[in-house]
Amino acid sequence: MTPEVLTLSETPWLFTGVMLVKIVVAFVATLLIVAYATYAERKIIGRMQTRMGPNMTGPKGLLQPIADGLKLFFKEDIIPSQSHWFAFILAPMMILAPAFISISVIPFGGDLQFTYDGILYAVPMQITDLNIGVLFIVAMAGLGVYGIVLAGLASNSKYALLGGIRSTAQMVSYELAVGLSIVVIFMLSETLSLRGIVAAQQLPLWGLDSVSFIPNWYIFCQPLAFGLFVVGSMAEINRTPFDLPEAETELVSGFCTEYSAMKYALFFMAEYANMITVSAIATTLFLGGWGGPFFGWINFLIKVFAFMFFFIWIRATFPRLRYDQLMFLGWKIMLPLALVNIVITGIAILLW
Amino acid sequence: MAANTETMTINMGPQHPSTHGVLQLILELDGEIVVKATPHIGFLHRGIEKLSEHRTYHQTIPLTDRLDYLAPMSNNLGYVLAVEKLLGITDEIPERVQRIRVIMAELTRLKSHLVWLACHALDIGAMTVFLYCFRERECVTDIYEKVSGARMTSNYFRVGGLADDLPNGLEGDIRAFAESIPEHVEEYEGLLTGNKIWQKRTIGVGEISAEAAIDIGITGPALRASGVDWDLRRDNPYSGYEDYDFEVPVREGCDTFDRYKVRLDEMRQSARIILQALDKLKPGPTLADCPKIVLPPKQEVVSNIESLIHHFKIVTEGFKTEPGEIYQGIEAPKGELGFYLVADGSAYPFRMKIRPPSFVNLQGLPQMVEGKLLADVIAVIGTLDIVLGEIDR
Amino acid sequence: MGVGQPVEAKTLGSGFVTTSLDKLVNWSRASSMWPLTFGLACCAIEMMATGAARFDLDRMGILFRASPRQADVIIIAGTVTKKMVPVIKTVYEQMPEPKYVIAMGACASSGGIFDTYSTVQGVDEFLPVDVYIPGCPPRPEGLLYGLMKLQDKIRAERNTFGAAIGVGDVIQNKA
Amino acid sequence: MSDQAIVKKLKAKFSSEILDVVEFRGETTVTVKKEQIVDICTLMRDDLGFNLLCDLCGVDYMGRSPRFMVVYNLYNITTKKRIRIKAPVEEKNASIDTVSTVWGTANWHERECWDLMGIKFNNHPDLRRILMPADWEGHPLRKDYPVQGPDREPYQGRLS
Amino acid sequence: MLDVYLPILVVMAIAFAFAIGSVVLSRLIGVKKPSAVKLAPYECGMPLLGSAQERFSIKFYIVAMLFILFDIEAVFLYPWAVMFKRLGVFGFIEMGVFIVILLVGFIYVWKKGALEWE
Repeated sequence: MTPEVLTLSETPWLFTGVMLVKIVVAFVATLLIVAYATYAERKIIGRMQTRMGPNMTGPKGLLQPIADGLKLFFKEDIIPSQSHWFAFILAPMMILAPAFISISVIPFGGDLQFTYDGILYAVPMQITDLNIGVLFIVAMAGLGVYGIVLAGLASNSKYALLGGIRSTAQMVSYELAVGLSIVVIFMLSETLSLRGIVAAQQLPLWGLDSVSFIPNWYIFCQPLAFGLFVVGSMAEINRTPFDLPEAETELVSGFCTEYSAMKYALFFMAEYANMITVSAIATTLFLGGWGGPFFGWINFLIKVFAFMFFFIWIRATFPRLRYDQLMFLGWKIMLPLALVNIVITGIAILLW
Repeated sequence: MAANTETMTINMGPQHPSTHGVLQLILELDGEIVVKATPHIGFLHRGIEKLSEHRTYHQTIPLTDRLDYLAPMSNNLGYVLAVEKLLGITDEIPERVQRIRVIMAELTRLKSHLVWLACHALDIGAMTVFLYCFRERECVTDIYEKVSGARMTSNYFRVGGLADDLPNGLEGDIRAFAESIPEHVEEYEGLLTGNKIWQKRTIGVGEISAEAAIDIGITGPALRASGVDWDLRRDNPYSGYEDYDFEVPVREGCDTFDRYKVRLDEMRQSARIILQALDKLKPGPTLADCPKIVLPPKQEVVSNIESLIHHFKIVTEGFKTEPGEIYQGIEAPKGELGFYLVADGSAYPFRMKIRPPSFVNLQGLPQMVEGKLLADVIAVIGTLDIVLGEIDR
Repeated sequence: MGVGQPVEAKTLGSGFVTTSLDKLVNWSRASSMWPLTFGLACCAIEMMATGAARFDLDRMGILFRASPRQADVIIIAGTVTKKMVPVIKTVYEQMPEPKYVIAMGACASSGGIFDTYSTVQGVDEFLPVDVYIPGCPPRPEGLLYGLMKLQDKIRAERNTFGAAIGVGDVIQNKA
Repeated sequence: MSDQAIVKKLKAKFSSEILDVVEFRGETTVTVKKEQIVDICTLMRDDLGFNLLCDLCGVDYMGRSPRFMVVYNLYNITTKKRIRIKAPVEEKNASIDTVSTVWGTANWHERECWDLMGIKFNNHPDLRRILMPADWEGHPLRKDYPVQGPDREPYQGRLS
Repeated sequence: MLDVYLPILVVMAIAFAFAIGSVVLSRLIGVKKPSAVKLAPYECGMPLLGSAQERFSIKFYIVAMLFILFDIEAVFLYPWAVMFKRLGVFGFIEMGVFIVILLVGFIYVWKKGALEWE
């Protein structure tokens, strides 16, 4: 018996209910991961630096993110008098919301099946399967830039302005490289739907049955694109070594210099939410999404966490790039490489 | 591109994470490029020179601890040597004292360079090196503590000798630490030297030619990285530095990377000197035989009335010197640390002028950063290794 | 408050709910004190050492923040000179409420050995200091103890929730 | 070149300018008149190789005339020799020519000397206060300036 | 159509509600003691030197302009990439021409020095 797909027109209530459950689960899970990503980062970096990290707030310091959040919630909220107050308040929202919205098109796992009223339904573990999912994510990443620009301009502080402008230039430059580096994925998978891309990666490697134990993850046939994507997305989410916009030692706190209390917390959360989003996209595009030895979403989470660990590890190791070097890398190395990669992939596909 | 743009003036410091204390820089920026940099100092001016005119010679030693607070014993050494020169007892310092002073001065150099590397790396964004360096610095502070009772402000040297002998078993600790230094330096180099980003951030940044450096008066590792082979420990030896076999690292690159390499090489050489000094360390007195100047042994003070009176007189009145003036320079971790003392025959310095290396080195900052990017300012401040305590005094 | 009639402060009362909320707020503030990265002199180096590997302030949830807007505590670590006073005042003023001051070391507490024309004889001449830490410079253990004393002080505050929602002021209790 | 030879050379060129030559603990101090200090310093740098100005400072001999002394501690990086030049400066209209044209180092040293000692340096490119706040009154290192500042009652409970 | 986009709308609503809610709540809660100094821009505790709202260096605008140019062209590649296998050699050559034109523009910009930040 083939399972039915839920639609709004035929089973409106069931559809809405399932949708809300999925959204709430995804949202809460993301929030929890965001909160504990901060904790994990402090712990992991602490271990790498021969110290312990938070361990006194709650058992093993597990309540640390909650204490931080609560404290920021009860702090005084300062809106500088010379700032543009509306843009000043809008900025943190503009940076956090897109990060969460991007989650909605990412597939966490295969189909869940359940019976209701004697009919078997299949529910994809994804909030919605947009057929232009990748475009949607790129668009959301583009929206995130506004948050930072607004923060920089609205604060009316020179450090914030410098940070805002730096990060705008950086984000747009790397968005280009990232956008071009993933074109090859669409050439191979012939779809823009993230679910379709994952499905295409479940086949054996290069269509060869002799190596069928290796999945056709795009990291194997497109290592260059993968490298460009990871480096570019690190720059897009302002992680070390590309954390110039908030480079503490240069610009105090960069674009969030003037932000206090919950608004600052939103920036803080957005950084980690973006990290999760980027890890999830990289997992989906290059590492075969939920495919793997375990049950669907567990595979997915393992890969996402591995990516986040990698980002944290990089942060503990590398110094920071300088602005001109960063732009050089983005425009003069990554952009041409991505273009060349497209051409080579095109030729390879035609000859295959 | 010839674009007509306005400049933006920005305040960096005194409260800023990377100005190493309370330095204020006023930067004129065109985009990210520094058009003009003006350092403003004096936010930590505590009046040490004035205060020393109201302290006896011995009471001034604790003040010198707080000059370059990353290298307190070097300051002690410079001051003590200056007073000894003023008194004319330079040749009467016992050998053991000389050796221990050298060991402590070199440990201090290591301590200072460790904090420098920590802050420099942190400024450029490598936060792990910061913690590794502080881990090693704790070893030096432990030695400091065993020797003098304080982790930072040691106040250990005395005019004519030392406050006390080394405690039992400390020589082994120092030896173990000195032997571990090359290994640790390798570790830092492994994290930084070969790192492409580190190289990009430091090579060709903050260049200053040898002529310009001498004109400005830059001394120490910063001058040696510009190709001038000059080290006071070798060229105008004091405290018996002529007995030790060590190299003076010199590099020609004139940039931040070479200053970094010179300091790391110096750390290796310091470890060598410490080991040699430990080998040559023999038991002996820790105070010169100058009863008018040094305090009598504690045992005699409690048993002999003459010694007690003597002790009392030196402590309350201090010792007197001949009128005259001397200048004593030593190779402190940051460059030439000079003490110019004018004596009028009383128990107080008539005028004490300190020549702090950081004060002079900082003067080179505008030359080194103008026309460069904002991020280079941070790298250059780090590489100059300034300490506001001695700049402002 | 004077010796005579104690003035009845405006509070949310001391019912179970309000005191529990106060405790929650106090707990979060005490567990997440972010000091400003602000060193003046020698003590700043010991402050850095306290944050570094052996003592590790991060264990207590203490992160150094570079911008006063995100800081809760200002540690005056070192000698305060007359030239520096306006800067410290401004930076302190720009911190959001609630904010605390730690005077670290002899100089910040009393001027220390620098009894001269250019130094301020104790930062308490113009800032409300919560904790004084003696020493020149204090050992890292001293700073840790000072921070723990500040935590005790924060935990003993009353009506913190009430003050947050605009009813009355925070009442300081003896720790 | 020994110190005597250096002094000899200096005397040959500026015989009328040299007031005194003192040797103490192996260090030579040459006291010169302040009028031609720039020429003397240029000679020291160019002909005698004293390319490093280690230190420049003022000393206040209050009660003596001339009251101030500006001290130049020089170093020759090639021969590793030190020498000291001093120039007396009157209390009234205390000023001397700048040597910041000879050694760049002198710039900040002279600013400091002006700030703390109140000696003016003619033709200095940027003579402002350096350590004290710009609106500070008085020159703290002068002997008649109280340690604790003019506006504070001195603490009575201590000896020093 | 609505099947696919309704969840996104709901997520958007929730995300913005969360962001707005937390900001507004924290604005309501929390002691407020504003003062002129506190509300002034932060500049390391020193008096301000000029305004932050001056005209900024033109180089940053150039980056933005270049981004728009190249990004539009990059987005062009997306539909082509999806249909690539079906378009075959013809599609490849066509897009090759497009990429060459893009590259010519890119090299022009490079040579003109718009990509220099020193």
